[in-house]
Amino acid sequence: MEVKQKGFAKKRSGIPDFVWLVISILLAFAFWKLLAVMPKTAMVFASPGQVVEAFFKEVKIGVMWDNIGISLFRVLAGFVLGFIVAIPVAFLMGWYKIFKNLVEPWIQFVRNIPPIAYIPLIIAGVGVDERAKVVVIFIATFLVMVVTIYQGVRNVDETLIKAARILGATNRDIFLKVVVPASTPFILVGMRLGLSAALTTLVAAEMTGASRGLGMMIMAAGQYFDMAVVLLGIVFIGIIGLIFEKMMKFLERRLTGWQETHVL
Amino acid sequence: MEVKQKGFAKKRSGIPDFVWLVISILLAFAFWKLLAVMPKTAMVFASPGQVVEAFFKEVKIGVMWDNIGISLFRVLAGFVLGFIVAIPVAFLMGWYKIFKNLVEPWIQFVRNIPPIAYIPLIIAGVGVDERAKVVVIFIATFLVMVVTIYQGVRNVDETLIKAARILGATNRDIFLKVVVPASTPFILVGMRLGLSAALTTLVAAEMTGASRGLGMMIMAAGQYFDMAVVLLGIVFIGIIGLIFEKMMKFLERRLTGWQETHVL
Amino acid sequence: GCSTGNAGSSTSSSQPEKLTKMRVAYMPNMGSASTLVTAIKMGYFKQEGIDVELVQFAKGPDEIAAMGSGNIDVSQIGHGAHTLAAKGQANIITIDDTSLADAVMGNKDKGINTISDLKGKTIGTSLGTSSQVILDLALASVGMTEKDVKVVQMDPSAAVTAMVTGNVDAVAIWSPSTITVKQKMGDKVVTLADNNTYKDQMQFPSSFVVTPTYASKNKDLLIHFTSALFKAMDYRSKPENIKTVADWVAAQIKQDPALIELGEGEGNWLTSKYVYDSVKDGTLKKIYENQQALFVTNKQLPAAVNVDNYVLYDNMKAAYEANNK
Amino acid sequence: MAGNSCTVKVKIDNVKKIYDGRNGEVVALNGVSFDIMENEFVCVVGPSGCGKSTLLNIIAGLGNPTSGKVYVDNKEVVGTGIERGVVFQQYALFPWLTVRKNVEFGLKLKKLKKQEITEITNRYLDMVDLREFAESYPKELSGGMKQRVAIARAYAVNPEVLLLDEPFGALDAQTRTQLQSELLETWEKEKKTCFFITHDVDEAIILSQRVVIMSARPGRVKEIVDVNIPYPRTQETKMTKEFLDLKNYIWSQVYQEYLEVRK
Amino acid sequence: MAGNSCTVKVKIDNVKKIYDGRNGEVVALNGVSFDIMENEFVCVVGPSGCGKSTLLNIIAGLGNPTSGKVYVDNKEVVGTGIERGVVFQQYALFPWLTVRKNVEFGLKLKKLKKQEITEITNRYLDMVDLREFAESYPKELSGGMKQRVAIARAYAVNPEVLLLDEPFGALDAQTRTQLQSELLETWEKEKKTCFFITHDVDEAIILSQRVVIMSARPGRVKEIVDVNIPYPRTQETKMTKEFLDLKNYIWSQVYQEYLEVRK
Ligand SMILES: Nc1ncnc2c1ncn2[C@@H]1O[C@H](COP(=O)(O)OP(=O)(O)OP(=O)(O)O)[C@@H](O)[C@H]1O
Ligand SMILES: Nc1ncnc2c1ncn2[C@@H]1O[C@H](COP(=O)(O)OP(=O)(O)OP(=O)(O)O)[C@@H](O)[C@H]1O
Ligand SMILES: [Mg+2]
Ligand SMILES: [Mg+2]
Repeated sequence: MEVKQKGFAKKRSGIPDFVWLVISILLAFAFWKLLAVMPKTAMVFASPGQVVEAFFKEVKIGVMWDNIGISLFRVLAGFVLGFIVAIPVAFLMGWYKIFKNLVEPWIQFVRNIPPIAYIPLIIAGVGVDERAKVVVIFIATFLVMVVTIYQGVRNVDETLIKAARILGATNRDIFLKVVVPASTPFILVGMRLGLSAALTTLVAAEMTGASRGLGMMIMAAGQYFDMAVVLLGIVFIGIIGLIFEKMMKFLERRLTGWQETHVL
Repeated sequence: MEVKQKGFAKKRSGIPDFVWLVISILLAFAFWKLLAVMPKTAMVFASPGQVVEAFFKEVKIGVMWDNIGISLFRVLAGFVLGFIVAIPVAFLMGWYKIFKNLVEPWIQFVRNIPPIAYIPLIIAGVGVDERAKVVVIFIATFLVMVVTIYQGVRNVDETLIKAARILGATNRDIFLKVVVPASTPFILVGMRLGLSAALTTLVAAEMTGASRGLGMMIMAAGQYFDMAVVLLGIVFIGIIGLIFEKMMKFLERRLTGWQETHVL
Repeated sequence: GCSTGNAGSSTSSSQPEKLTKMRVAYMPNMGSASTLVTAIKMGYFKQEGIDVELVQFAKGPDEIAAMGSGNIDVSQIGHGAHTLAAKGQANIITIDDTSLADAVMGNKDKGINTISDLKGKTIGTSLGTSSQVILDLALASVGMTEKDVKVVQMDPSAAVTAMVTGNVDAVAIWSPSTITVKQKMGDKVVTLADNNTYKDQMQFPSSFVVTPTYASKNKDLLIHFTSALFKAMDYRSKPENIKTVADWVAAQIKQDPALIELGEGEGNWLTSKYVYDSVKDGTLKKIYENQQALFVTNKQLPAAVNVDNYVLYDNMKAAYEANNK
Repeated sequence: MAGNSCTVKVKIDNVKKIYDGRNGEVVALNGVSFDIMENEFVCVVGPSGCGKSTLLNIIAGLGNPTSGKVYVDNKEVVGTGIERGVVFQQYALFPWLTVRKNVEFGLKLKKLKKQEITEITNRYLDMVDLREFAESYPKELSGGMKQRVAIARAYAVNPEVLLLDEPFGALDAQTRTQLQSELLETWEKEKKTCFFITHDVDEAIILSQRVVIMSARPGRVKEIVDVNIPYPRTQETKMTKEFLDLKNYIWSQVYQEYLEVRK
Repeated sequence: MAGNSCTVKVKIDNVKKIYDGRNGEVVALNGVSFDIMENEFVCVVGPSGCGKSTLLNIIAGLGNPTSGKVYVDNKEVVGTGIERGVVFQQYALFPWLTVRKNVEFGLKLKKLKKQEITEITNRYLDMVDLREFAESYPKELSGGMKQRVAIARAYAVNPEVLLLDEPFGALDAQTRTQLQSELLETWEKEKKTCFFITHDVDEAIILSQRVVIMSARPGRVKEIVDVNIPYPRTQETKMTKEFLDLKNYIWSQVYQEYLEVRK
């Protein structure tokens, strides 16, 4: 009686990864084309051709790269800040019960509030310059990452912490040399979700008085029902997301070589 | 040479948890009061008193509970659907390389798109009835959860899978009896973030044509700059979130009693 | 900001004086941006010694929030945000235009040809906007209320989608969404009511506002600012100029000029003379009073207040007189 | 007394295993071939890191050989099968299940009746003296107790071939002796085939019919020593000349390999 | 030869440990008291689950006793200290560090010079024969190899008191013997105090000056047996009557306890 083993085995299918990616992209295009043709959705889905046209139009007006650049800056600045703050906060929450007791309810409360709902509050508090956008993205990414990384911190195998203590590790050492590497899988999901949160909050962030940016471009085009430009914005946000994901994959390979994984 | 041990020890401070919660809430109130008084932010932050007033006004009009109820339904329906779909998808991605190769780029792409940006697409595809709202929330929660749970699936200790196979487990058994329990910590973060995503997407979801709901209430009040009602909506979303979190904590205790945790 | 102190030299553009910086909030559409953009393009602000920085917002409430925190000096607001003025949190330095943008439109295929046909139908609108008010007025004209139909909340762009895909039977929206609907649906769509239908009962002003504190501290500066606006309004009110204005707006908000030009008719482009006259004969007061009465009816405002508390007639008069002395 | 029938139960045919480590390739097994008869008890000894666990994994169907094949009942091994049970060197208990549920795991998969499951589980919990800790989680157990749970779990599903990787390593001498006799008893009564890795030469001789001595990396079979001591074997057996000679011989053979490793 | 000075290094004073398990309370230790002298080598034997690891953890400062106290150098233990090193029963290697980095871990915390760190690390990697695998990750090691890394890691920081929990359990007899002599050598040379848990009575006698026999749950000290065999002890020592008598005695004492557990 033998059970065939599939998956979780390190076998790879013969077809290389990028071929699958191409297939996947082609399928997406076909699906898009279909949506752009079906009467029910044709109205809303500009066709790929129209989107390309819109792209060249935006490039010609000279705003395309500018929009992308400034949005990218906001997303990355907010994300990096969120990450830098989330790591120690998650750690302190895992470490000091008092800190956790004080901070957790706030985090729990704020993380459920729709960003669009607190835009006016941000504007009132921070203003309308670049800082405001970065702050909105910072809040969104921070919250996602702190929740994820905190779970990771709690999940660290206690025996490893014990082993480190025995070898003379201070709290700081244990944080940097045990807790952080041991919760790498959680930190990685946290970063992934953080980057997503940064991008999905972009539109909300650029409601805080922006004259440039992909989010603003989408919002403004939406007002004029210029679906080609809306889709253009979505496509670019998606592409930026895919690039982030590639970077994450790279980071992941570097950081978790020690792990026994099932699929590569 | 002795290192004082703090944290990660199961010591509890003498003060019981709920006292800390109360302190935390009182601090939040004080902070709110402050914001409502400071000239810079006074315009945006209605005072607690005004919010309470707004609450009674809404209750008197008879829409408050209705708004809460319908929003709660949308959030829970979208979340439950998202969860039910995310678990098997995450698992199949971990199991079948082909499935992963096909599905992952789509997920990667869509998860970075701001929900507000695809509202028109949802309306065109699904319409304006309850389904549309549930679909928006479903998408948001599904994406967050599938990313998290997939990481959990990849993270399962291979020796446990081996042990299960040896005992005669089929793929299905391994999924249900090993992968799911072993990735519980990730599933829990996923659910937490999924519930957050459901609530933060509520406003966007209710832009697909709602006549009731907290998100709609916030949006409509925002038009008149009725910040007391906006804050009322935020507070209720926050409270719903806190209740969810309490439920998650309960679930967590039931599901991870077997784990060695550092802080309780 | 502080007052310039050279109130007399309003039209003399010769001296290269230090300009006073002002940050002004607007929204990216014809009705909200056109006066400001014209004043910049025509150099009217410079002539008044003012350097204006425009900041774009998606929604009026966000502008108010920015103004409250001191990040914005002046905001151009639409209908809904006027509640703030009534609540004493903002002062109106001048009216900008009145809206002709709103319309209630029905889908003929769904059997809607008259307002009465709306009974029991699903109508998409943005709650709390002037379009919703037009809808209410339309319903009232045939003895119905919102209870007789199904009103659903959506953004204008969402409403367009819902309308053209047949997911709602009617919409109450404003330009440019109305234009999109007409383009996409052709003769399948019928306009049941618009601002002109009820212009005697109700007009929807959009206005420039500042915080009361700012108003009291910068009286002179605001007169200069308003002067520039008036010149721009006069320029815009000339039919031969409107296309140019639309193109400037398009450039400012980085939109396709063709799209913006579609919105040339979405506002009643007032002249400074009209404003001056209506201040004097009380028409302006009436406009704001009607608007406020509506707020009270809809419980967006607890009780009526005196419009004179928040409309700065003197500022408008002074600005007009400075321009026409 | 148990004896070999003449059927080959497990055939190991020229198995080679190379790991792609970070450190370059590690040849863990190289050209390993031998047969295990039905109802035979084979012990494997060899220096640490010589490839014993690797070989066991391959027989279990948990790792593919780089080249070569393993047959069980003349069928090529292509995965796990419940006719082969394993006690892992590092226990591999399910941390989220209580001791009882860990032992029941395989039984439930077999879809046995509830009552039967409880009966079998209790029997094996008694065997390893853990009835008292049936409702504890693995984290609440000492090292030796965990190992005993792993043993009970593997025995409970009653496989034809038992693959045991140092199963008694963490146990005190007494418990060890007891579990040795329990193992021998089941082996005789239920005609099992046993493949048993140990570092304890005494244990190897007391238990097995043949002792496979493996050489240091790359793991090869250095020698297979027949143990012609009749069962049942007792503590007294350890005092016989036969036993002591065998012990010395095997010890010296492994010692050679050990010296090999140390250059 | 090493001998005891008269200073008490570790004082265990009426230690009691109760675990709050799911299954109700488990009394793991009850009234355990004894002293370990400076530069003494004490072995602990006892049936599986009797509380040996629990006691070691308490001495290490990794678990608080429910009541009672432990003193090291007359100071109450309130946490870990680098004067006390531990080899854990379950290795506790850092899976994200290579073998070399695992061994270096404690040295880096000591802020030694780079060159010194490399030197020490190499010395101990050589001792456990893993120089070749210095750049491998723990997952790429066999069970015995992991255990050896854990040993090297604990030795490298050179603690005054070594607490070892079945450190040689997963090793082949030869490697085991070799590491035993290495341990004795350092113990003698560097005047360490050793607390060594083992299941192997031979090992206990060969290594220690005193053998602590623990009784079955709730863990108490049943008896402390002096081993008056002079160092250096060799394989021949195992043949002496003195040794064999001691062995039989200790074995029978533990056996009694073992019977106790089995009711
Ligand atoms: N996953 C792996 N990746 C790379 N190398 C491995 C892996 N597993 C084992 N090895 C290497 O293969 C060799 C044999 O390992 P194996 O576990 O089979 O040894 P063993 O004989 O069981 O040793 P022990 O008695 O110490 O358990 C070792 O040199 C080890 O380093
Ligand atoms: N974390 C824990 N929670 C509850 N009970 C525990 C825990 N750790 C150990 N115990 C219990 O305490 C007792 C002693 O355990 P300990 O690990 O000290 O035994 P040991 O003597 O080291 O055994 P072994 O030789 O098998 O390693 C056991 O009965 C065990 O079930
Ligand atoms: Mg092994
Ligand atoms: Mg132990």
